[in-house]
Amino acid sequence: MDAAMLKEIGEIVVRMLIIFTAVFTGVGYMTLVERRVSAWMQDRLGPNRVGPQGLLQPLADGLKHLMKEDVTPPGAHRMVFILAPIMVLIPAVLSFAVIPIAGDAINLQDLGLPWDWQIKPFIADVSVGLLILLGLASLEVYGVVLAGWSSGSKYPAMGALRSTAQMISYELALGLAILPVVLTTGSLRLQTIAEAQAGTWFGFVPHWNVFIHPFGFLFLLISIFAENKRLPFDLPEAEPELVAGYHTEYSAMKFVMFYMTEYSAMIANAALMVTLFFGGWQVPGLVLPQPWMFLVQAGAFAAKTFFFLFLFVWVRWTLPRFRYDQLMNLGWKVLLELAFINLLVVAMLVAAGVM
Amino acid sequence: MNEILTPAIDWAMVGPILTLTVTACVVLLVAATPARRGPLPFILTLAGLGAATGSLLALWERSVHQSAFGNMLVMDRAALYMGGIVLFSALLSVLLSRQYLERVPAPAAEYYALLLLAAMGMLVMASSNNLLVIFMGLEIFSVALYVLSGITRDWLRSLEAALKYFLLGAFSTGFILYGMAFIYGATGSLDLLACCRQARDLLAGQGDSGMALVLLLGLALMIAGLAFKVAAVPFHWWVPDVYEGSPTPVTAFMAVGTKGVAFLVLLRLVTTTFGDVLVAQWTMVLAVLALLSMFVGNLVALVQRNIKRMLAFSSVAHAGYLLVAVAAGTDLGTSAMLFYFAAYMLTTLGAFGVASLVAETTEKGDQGYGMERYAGLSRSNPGLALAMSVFMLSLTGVPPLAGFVGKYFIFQAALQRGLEGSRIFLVLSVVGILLSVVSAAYYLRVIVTMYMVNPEGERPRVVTAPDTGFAIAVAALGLFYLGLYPTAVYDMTRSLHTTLQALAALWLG
Amino acid sequence: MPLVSYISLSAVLFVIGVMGVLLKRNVLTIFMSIELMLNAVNVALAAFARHHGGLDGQIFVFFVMAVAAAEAAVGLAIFIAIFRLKQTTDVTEINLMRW
Amino acid sequence: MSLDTILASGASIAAIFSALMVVWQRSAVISALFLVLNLGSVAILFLTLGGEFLAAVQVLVYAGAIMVLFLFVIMLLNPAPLKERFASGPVVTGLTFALGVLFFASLMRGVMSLAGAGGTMASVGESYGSTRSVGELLFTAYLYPFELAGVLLLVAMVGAVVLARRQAPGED
Repeated sequence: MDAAMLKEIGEIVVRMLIIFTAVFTGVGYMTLVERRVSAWMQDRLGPNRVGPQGLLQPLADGLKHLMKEDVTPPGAHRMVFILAPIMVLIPAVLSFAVIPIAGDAINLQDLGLPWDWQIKPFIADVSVGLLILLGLASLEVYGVVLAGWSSGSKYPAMGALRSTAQMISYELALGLAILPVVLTTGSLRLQTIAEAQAGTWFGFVPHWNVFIHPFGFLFLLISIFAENKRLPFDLPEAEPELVAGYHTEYSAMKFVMFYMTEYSAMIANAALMVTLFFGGWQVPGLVLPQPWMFLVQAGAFAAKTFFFLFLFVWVRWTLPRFRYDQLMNLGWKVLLELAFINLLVVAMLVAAGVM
Repeated sequence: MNEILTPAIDWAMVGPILTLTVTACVVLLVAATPARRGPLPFILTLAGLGAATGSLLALWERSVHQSAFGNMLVMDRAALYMGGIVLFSALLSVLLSRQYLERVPAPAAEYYALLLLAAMGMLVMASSNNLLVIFMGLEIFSVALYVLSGITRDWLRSLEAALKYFLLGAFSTGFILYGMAFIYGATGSLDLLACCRQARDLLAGQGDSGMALVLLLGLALMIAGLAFKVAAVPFHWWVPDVYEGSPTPVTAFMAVGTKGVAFLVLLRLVTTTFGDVLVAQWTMVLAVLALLSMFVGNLVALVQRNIKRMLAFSSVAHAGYLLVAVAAGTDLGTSAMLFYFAAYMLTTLGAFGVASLVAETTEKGDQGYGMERYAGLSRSNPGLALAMSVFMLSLTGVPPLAGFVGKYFIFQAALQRGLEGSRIFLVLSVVGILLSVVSAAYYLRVIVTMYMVNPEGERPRVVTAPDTGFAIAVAALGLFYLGLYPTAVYDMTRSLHTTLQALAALWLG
Repeated sequence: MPLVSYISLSAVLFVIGVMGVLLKRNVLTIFMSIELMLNAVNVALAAFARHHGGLDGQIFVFFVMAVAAAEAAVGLAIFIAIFRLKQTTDVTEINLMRW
Repeated sequence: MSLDTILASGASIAAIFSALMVVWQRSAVISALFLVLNLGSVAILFLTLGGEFLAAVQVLVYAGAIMVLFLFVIMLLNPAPLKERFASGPVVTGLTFALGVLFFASLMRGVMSLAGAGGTMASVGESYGSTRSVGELLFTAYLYPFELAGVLLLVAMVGAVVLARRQAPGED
């Protein structure tokens, strides 16, 4: 193995290390954030004993789940039962591979490290990145269906059916909500979409897609809430009706995988919204030398993403749950049509040369 | 971003196809209103079919070689002729459907819309000059027909027909597609014109010699797939069950439309595109298919006690006769096939129309397709019995009906090939004529039952709505017209062969 | 891989699909075998497209996918309708009509 | 061996294995899972053939939509796994196998003729199979079939609704 190849592999490994470390830390601490914020909203304290302000709580949780007994119910289909949580986690984590976290590549020497490695701000540069993201999102359904089916029990089966129907239904609106951005940017590559949002209007309004496609963003936001099965659309896991939905029968690490999936999908979707509509890593008007540029951009990206994560939590503890038929009606009879009309209008404006 | 320039569209060329699509959409919109229960969907459907026929006729007078979308759509006279047959059979089938739909549990508006879309798909396939477009047309009407055959969804029999038709239809689609993939692989194009040129080059030893075998494979797979669609033996197993279980007017339309366009595509493939390549191979394949179809169809039909199953096997036999004409590959064969098809359309629609009237509906589905139900029909419904007799006699091939003239043309074409020294065609014509005589046994049994067998108990009068009666009368009178004055239509079909050949010549030019 | 490997692979997949249709008795599995056949066709089309350096084959694959989606929608609807009347997906039990 | 060849060979093996398992398994769910694996391997094959858009659509449409629909319906019907692996007895199964081998042999006879010099891959540019190139063709040369695909999907949608809808009382 020659030096060049070693260098290439090293670069990829560092990229993956950076992004996946960030993601998994994020996933861990989101659980804490959710509990603390919910406590705050309900005038409680929340977990604050393990470490300062409860900062070590996620570690303690992880340890606890590792040591729990892993129960497989007697009616379960063993192989699929084990496979399901893996099948749901992998696509959720993989989707981070195409999301760019900063503008230009950074050289490790700039950071004072001895290696002359160029670290790109994304793991994989795919020209159809957006399609891959949508594809991965639709693959997540498999884990859900299989979890429900393999448990060999009624509640998970019902929960899985509901989840699948919900995810399939809202995938359409989600895709249609994104398309206007693709239409005006002319690319499915996420980095290109982020780069296209550089600059400002009148010197202070950033050139973000959210100002061009406000409706698209709104529809995407709603669809993402439904895709993630977050309140107010958490019908598949509505505790009073279905215990815990498709993962009722899961325990220990397998349960953790579902839990991690939920939060990593949340982070991925928040990052997607930021990339598509809020300029991604763009900080308007900022020019800094490397490595500061890279770090600030990555920080800005993280901050924007965190804003949406906070929104998820906020909404969850604020709004009541929909009924299932209302959810389906909203998806098929309202959101889909509106998103389609939005797309049509944007297409006409593009054709007329306005955009 | 560089501009993408969409091609200009010749609206007149897509006129018939567009009319049908738009009408179907309008009917679907009506289906969302309370007017779905009224006569509006029926009237709209008739109007749409009429308008489509009008725009088809308007195209007839334009030049012979008219194409659009870069040769993907070729409205030559063969396409227009077959398109006319499809539209006419859709028209008759709609007329037969209204009364039928009143007594069966099926959503009428959706039924008409799907029927229109099926006809649209058939038009697309008939007028296509590109493997991809052939495939899309095939799928549009196939999917519509899968649904139509199961549209009485409370009847297990109907759903069973839908299931069998769907599974076997999708299966055969796989073969057609694989054949298309190989033809594309060998020639590098989906356009039949380019395929035509490339195939000749390949067979002439230019280009990659390995591709010749691939081309042969592709053609064989496509013929197998199309043989499924035209219900030729040994690809006919789905026919009796699907024909029996589907709603009867759908069966009639399915039998005529699917066969018609599939035969036209077969004709285009073997006589135009691959007209002078691989001739020995495809002639042999088609001849064997024809022989088997005539044998199995006629002999199994002999033992059928159910009129729909009898007609199903008879349609297998007729696919055999039509294949004889296609296999002949001569101008006589082509025109005989096209002429025979007009006669086949009228008899099939008429016979299934009568069958749908005589049957009775019960909770579990249509009953009374048994032969015994025809006993005494001549007394209770003399007109209906007379019409049925005409259809049966035409299917047998008794002069002066159209069926006779059609068979005459077909066996004339086959005999001509036979006398030129091709032994298989001698066999085909002799066997075909003998089997026609055998077929008289089961066709005449219907007539005998109607006129000479006394019914057990009272034979209630069959109520015939005016539109249904009109459709049956048109079919019966049309058979007399074609039988007594065949020249007009036959001359037309003769000229169609010329246009097909001219097209090939133009391409190779 | 050379063209012949791709096409051989496609032939293998196609024959497996055909065998599945002929041998299985569950309508769902039969339909899945048909999907296998379509998939085999797609491999052949994409490989031939690459062989010729044109995109027509790839476009064809795109349409085959659209058709597969349409067929799946209708086919599964038929299965559901049958299952509602007769609780089975076994083709050998769906046999009202015999000759 | 180049990376492409390794990838393509691996995907081919996975495709054949999963195809066999689709037919071999008794449970419809497991069959469906192997079919998904098959579709994924074919998506990788598309990538090695330069069809990146096709690969993405394969995952998105085939694996992501069609097969999910399959699994959804399987779950809805929840059929018990059939006791017999195949529909017919050993004799008919054996004969069918023989037929399959015959069919395969005749297919391969044609296919093997590609092994010669003619069976090479054309060299293609960077944009081959990209979203833009495929999209441009779809809206120019293939506009007509593209529109037809729309009609086809309409037919399928109407058909699926007509067949699968539960009948409300008093409805026609």
